[in-house]
Amino acid sequence: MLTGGAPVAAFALCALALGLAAVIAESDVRPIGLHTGYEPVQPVRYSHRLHAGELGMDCLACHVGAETSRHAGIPGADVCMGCHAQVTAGFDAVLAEREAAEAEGREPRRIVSAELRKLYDAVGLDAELRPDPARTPQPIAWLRVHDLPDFVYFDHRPHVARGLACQQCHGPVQTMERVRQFADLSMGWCVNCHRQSAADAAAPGAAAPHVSTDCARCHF
Amino acid sequence: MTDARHVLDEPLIGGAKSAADVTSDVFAPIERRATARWWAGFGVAASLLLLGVAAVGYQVATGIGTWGLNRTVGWAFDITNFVFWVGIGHAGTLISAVLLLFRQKWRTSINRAAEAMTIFAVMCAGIFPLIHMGRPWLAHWVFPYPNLRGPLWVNWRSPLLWDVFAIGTYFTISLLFWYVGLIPDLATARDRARGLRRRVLEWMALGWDGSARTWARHETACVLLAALATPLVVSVHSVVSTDFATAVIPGWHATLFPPYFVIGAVFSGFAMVLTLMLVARKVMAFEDYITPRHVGAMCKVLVFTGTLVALAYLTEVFTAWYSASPPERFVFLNRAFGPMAWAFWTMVTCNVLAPQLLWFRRIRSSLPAVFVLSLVVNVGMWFERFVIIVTSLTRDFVPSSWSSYAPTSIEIATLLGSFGLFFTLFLLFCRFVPMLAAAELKSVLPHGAPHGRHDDATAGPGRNA
Amino acid sequence: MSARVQAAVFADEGRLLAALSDARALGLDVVDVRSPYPVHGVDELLGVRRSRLPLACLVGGVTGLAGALVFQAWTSAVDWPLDVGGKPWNSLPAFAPVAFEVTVLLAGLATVFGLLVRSGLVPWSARQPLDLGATDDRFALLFVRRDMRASDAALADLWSRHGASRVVDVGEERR
Amino acid sequence: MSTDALPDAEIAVARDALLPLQRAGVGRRTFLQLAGFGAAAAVLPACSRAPDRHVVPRLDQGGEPVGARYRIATTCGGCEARCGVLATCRDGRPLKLEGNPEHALSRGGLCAVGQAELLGLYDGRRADGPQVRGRTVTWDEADAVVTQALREGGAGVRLLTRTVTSPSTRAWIDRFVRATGGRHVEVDVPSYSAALAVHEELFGVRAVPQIRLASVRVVAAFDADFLGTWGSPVAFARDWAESRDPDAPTPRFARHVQVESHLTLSGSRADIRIEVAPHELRAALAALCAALAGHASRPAPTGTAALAPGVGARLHKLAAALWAARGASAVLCGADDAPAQALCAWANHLLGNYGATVDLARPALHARGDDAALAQLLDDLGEGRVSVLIIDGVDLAASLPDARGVTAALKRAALCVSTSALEDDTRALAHVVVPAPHALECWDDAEPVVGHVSLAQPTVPALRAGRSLRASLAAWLGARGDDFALVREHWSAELHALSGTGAPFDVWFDAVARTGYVHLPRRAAQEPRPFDAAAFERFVNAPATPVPTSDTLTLVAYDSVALRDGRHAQNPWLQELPDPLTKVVWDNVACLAPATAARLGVRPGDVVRLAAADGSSVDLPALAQPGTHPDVVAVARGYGRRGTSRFAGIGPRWIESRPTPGADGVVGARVERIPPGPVHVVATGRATEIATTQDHHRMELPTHLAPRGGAVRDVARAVALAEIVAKGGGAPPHHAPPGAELWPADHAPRGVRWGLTIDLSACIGCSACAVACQAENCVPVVGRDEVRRHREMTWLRIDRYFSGDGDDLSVEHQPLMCQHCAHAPCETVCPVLATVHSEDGLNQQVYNRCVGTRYCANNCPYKVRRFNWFDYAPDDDLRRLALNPDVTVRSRGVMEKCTLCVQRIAEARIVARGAGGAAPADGAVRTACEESCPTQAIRFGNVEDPGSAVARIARSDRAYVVLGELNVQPGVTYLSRVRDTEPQGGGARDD
Repeated sequence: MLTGGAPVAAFALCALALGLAAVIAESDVRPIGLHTGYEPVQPVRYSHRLHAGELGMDCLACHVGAETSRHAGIPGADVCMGCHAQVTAGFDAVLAEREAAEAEGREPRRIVSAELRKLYDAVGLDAELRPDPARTPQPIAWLRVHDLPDFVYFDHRPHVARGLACQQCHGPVQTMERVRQFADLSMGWCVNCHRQSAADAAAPGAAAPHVSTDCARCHF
Repeated sequence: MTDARHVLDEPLIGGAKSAADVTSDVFAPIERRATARWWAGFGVAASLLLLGVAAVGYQVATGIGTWGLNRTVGWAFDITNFVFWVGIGHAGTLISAVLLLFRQKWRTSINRAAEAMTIFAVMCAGIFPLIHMGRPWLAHWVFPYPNLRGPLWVNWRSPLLWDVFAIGTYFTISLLFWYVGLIPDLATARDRARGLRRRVLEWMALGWDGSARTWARHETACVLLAALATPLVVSVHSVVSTDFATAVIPGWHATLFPPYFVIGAVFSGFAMVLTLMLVARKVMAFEDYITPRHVGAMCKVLVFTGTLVALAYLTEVFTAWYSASPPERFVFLNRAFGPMAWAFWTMVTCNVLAPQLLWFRRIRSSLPAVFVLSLVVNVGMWFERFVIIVTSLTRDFVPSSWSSYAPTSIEIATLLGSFGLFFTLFLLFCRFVPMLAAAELKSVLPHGAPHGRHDDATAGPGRNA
Repeated sequence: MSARVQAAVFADEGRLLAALSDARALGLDVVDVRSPYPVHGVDELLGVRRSRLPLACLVGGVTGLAGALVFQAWTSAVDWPLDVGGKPWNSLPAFAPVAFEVTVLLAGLATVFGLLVRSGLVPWSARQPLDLGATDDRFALLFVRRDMRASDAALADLWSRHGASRVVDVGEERR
Repeated sequence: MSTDALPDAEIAVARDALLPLQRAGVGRRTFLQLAGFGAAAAVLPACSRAPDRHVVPRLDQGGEPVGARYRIATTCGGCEARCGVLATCRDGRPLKLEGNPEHALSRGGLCAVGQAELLGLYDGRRADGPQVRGRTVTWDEADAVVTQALREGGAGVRLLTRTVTSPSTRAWIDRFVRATGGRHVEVDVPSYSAALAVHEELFGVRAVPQIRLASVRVVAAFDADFLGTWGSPVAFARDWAESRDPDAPTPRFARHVQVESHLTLSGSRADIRIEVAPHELRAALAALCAALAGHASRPAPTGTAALAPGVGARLHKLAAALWAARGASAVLCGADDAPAQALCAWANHLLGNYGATVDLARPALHARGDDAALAQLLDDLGEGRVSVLIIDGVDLAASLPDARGVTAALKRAALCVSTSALEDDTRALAHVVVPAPHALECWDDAEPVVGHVSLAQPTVPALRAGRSLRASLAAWLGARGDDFALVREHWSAELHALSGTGAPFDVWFDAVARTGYVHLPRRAAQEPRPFDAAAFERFVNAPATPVPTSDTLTLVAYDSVALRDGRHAQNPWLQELPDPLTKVVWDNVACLAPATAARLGVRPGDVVRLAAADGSSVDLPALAQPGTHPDVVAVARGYGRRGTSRFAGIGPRWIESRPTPGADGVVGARVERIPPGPVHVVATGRATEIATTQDHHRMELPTHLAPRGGAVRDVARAVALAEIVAKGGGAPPHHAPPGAELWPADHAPRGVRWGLTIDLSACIGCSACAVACQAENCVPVVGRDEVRRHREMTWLRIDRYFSGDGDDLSVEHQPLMCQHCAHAPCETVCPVLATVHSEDGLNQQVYNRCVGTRYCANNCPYKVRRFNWFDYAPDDDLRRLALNPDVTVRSRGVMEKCTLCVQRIAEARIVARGAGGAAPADGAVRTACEESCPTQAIRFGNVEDPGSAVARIARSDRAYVVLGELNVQPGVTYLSRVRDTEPQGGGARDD
């Protein structure tokens, strides 16, 4: 039996109860976006590793909206077709066909990869990559990876203008075959970065504009 | 000496009971089968409770719009009921704690039931702040727990948050106080029981064995809890009153409110205790324990607190007049002569005029009259909160937004449901828990040793041999 | 080896107190008294120390007060200061009600938990209640015969002199 | 696990929601065009941790970023005033309409109707494609039916339109009439026919003169609600406000005298208001003319009749003021009564206003209807002389009294073609429906005043298959071409030359398309003939109007500010817009003078029957409305329309809810059913509860409740002009300086505090701001029952207070929204920090944090907070497209209120920072209410910047804050209304 331990026991119990309540109550934030690691299978096996990593394309080349609009945007098929009107398959496959054709002494045939065929189907091109009036163009329904709750207003422009790297929030996309949710996108994650930036901006000699943690920066 | 005391004073318990009599009297109702009257009462109460559950379910599923509120009147039945029930609870604490501290032994017949009433009333009260929320499923946001929002805490400046802590503490302390006092009686019940009932009671009685050491700590704990509960009960209704007193709305914005609300709460609580006791006395055959002396004492409390309430009403009006603030003055003119004057005059009649009848001994000693008056006071005190909340809101500063209020069927059903909950719990309490504090009653039996007078007791061992 | 505990049962508190007083004079080791309500005078005769529950209550209360004040001030003024109606970051007067309530809450909880823990009042309590009628209307004096000069006869005389209704063996002493 | 079921996700979003579009049955093609960037929630079974949400990028984005906003200049189609509009669009659809500041007439203002046009676009009930006898057909099939009938119809072809303001359409109508040999009949509701006839006879110009109010010093309006519904209210309101500047060093303040039979918006703003019954109007004008003649030492133009005591004297004062302001005054007359119009013209002629403030050389073209032609058409119809009747824009069957037999007559046309896209009484009789597109989805042009031309262009791909009258006529004449081609062709052929520009057509046209407006200086002016005195004699000697007998009242059917003639009856924003004067929504009422109502024993809400002499009658709830002449019962037109039965399902439904339409299944009662004039008014014994947003109409407290010294709540303040003049241009300050600060200065100013100034002197109560706010901020429509329960959701309300009665009636309009108090009482009481203050002085409301205790609303002294009592779903899923994607849609259980358009502040800040600036420049952020205000009464800006416009305005001596004694330190500053209540030349105040 405890001697003089009554208060200790009492507080231990209280703390336990409060902690338990907190854990239960905290479950309410889970549904709104703590989906770190979410990595859905996309309708087209598009590789960010290849495009942004190996080929070194700039993020803003395709996600044009990040500088000029709230939304970075998913590029339309017209953006893809900018390159893929010419590039219809992986380099290895084209090389193999060229070698095969040389070996067989014929003109190399056009090789169309299965994934890019989905793109051509979407824009309504036939086997010869000519517009086919019989086909109805059908946009590609991608799956959204980084998705904020609807009551949050997020605007890419000020973040890009401030010089934040895309990777800071989206992670090393250039290494991802399939895009994966990097940050937890919780409110605390946003707020704590804003706080840090506010402190940085308030430091003597800082040129960056003031960063606010006002509710109405994001919620209206 | 003891005899002299008994000559001077009516005995607290009638019928020359022995300790064993007390035990069998107190435990008989919970050990025999329920009476038809109990079933009838329980049926009515449970039906009301079901009605309330249905109404609340419909309201939560559909929207607060199923209440008669509007852009001007954001609170009406909900917070009226909340304040009403919190007030009802106050007499229980007062009887159990304050009277304990003042060594008022007549409390022993009524303290258990009064404490139970407190707990049930606070439960009824607690439902209203919860369901009055537009999104009650997010009610846990009023608690300051660590979270992933930054973390985002709560607004410690909001009286509604104070309410959370006040009501939470009040409920917890009341429950602990009640249960601690109940343990010895649960042990008695345990020792009288067999089978499953005994198993359950063994668990609930926490191994109580009547050891002198435990009794000593038990008494200390009770006194400490009473000492804590006394300022607590004052703070709770003071905090509830700050919901209004800290607001800018004329008719709410009054520094008088904390004492005014506390005294009103005691007033309404004693009325409710009287109502319940007078019924329980008859139904549970406790005439020997709840004697006219108890009723008389409570009537005196009622007339005293009722007069204080009347004083508060007058002070409120005087303050408004003396403030020379036109909106403040208007709100009282509007209460008395505006479109909701009927509610105001109902309040005055029930709370100020009716209790004055209790100055007359003949009325005090007529149990039916007291019963009716206690009901009248209950009604009046409900209207007091309604008048304060609704009439003040309907007509505040900007005349364009003046509005009116009428309850919907859902609100009325919810109010009835809260009574259903209260009486359902109370009837279950009567059925399953010793309704009188048996151990304490035994200690105040005429042959028992008065507290601190063990000389007397040791001097007369053969008195009742 | 542990001694057997026996109980002498009385019908009222007066006999119990007298018997207790005489038993102690005889040098009997009275280990406990069981009664349906607290019998005053027993504590002194048994040598029960003053309860330290008030201390637990105080510690709980002080912790609650300090904790609530510090926590409120920290959340409102330090961790995330928010402009609420133009009020100062540290709105101390507004923190008083919650501080008070938490004080009372923790003081009360400490008291009750102190009582329960110190008295071993837990639902799973190992103590088997003795059927002595001490929760009804009987008063029992529990004693252990140990190194006692008094004879069995003296003891029997003591019980009969004070009108004990019965004397029973209630089991081994638990220490 | 479904996010949809979870609390946070309940705050559903307008942002990029395409799901509703699909539900609304928008075609796949349209869907893709709209789908700049959309996400459709598709909740899959628990195979992945996150709920999968699809995002469907448009196939061809053309490098356009998704979600960027742009503005398209176009023209409002809400009425014939045809104000300039800038449509704010995003992702291929308009989200908000603003006035076009480039438009020389409306100059950036846009009225409530114009604002609500947006919702008219997103109307799922608009017809999709042509119908023949109720069957949806192809355009070719419909055209075949019509052209066949036209070929056979010959001279029996009739084209009935409302006044055509589009020059290109008019050109095609001319061609059509020439080709078919038929006739074109124009009609206005209400009619301006008498004014047209008078000006034709007196001056040889069949037109309504254009009134230039900006430079007048005295304006006298006789039954002409020029600030509300008469003529071109937005342009008039702007001019009117400009003519009244009390803050100028020497106040320039045009006196406004209104002579009217019931309270109108203009009457509510008049300095002096004179009540006359409709039958006395001619006599009043005659008295005025006689007094003017006296000043001019000329014989009175006509004999004068008796007037109510006092009226004559006031008219004499008016005449003196007008005479003193010769050439800088205006007499307006809105009565469709030729003698009255003739007297008005005579007065203006005598005062030398023609050519100065009253312009007949370049007149207004917004009203050209001819009642005689309409009567002829009805005759022709009745006698079976009409083979093909094409009706455009007029609900004739609903607009004329039943006794005129319009329904029967219309049935006699061999082929009746309607262009109405929405169900109405006339379309129900048509054989062929060729639905017109919405004004926001087609090319169009407008010339409401000679030389002022604006271009309308589509802001969205057509949501419903429609074709304008112009394109239909062209098609029926065999000239294929869409509206773009037809408009462009007309502009190329006709207007380019009139513009005086040296630029080639393409360049010029593109420039006009960008600005939306062009002035055509070379548009030929019609030189009016000299005043024809003989013709004047003919007019003034016309028979007198019938005088009501002692047991009858005169029925005045007027246009309400919201529904006008009823063409907006199917627009829920306008139906729920509180009438600026009665504050009634979703209903029209019989307005009676309080004395008359008392005499008849009628209480507000009692249903009265208005029975005309011809036996027709209409039942309406009565309302005691100050400002109504005791002999008048005034009822708003445009209600009781067939199409409003669609609103049966609007608003939340629960066990005690009641439907929005009345017992007849439609909203309100069609007062047009009975002829205006004498009616018997009798109580039916029934009563209804009128849905109003305001129960108490006076700042004076009820006398039996008024404490001594506090009988009036002076929330909307007024000051006499004389007081300002006496002080040399400054009224005494109303507000005491703020008191000492109790608290430590924890919240140091950061240099930005957003705030509003509202000039009650300029505010006319037109409610454009209220609808603009509703459109900008996704404020739901809640239905009649909810408003009856005082649960309207409008963030910006306009309080209307009466004081006095009869001729002494004074009316105040006060727009009230969240005051963004620095010491906000609402913030302190919220337990969960859902409403807190921002660094830039905004009172923020965080919907997703709100648990809905309503404590904040209780503690708001201004009662501007609004609670979502239910989920308020729109009546039509297509309406969701009107939701602003930058504003959260609030779910039930959440508090909301004015945010000072924080989304606009955010946008401006992001743009300003992107451009390297620190904060938006003054004027870079404009709230929706400010931007819409025709009189610029509302201004928004940084009150802490001493150079900002709002800070300048707030330094006015007229400035005060509402309930300043509470020291809540509001961010909204009001300027007292100034009223010129006394005769010129000084003297005591008489208010």
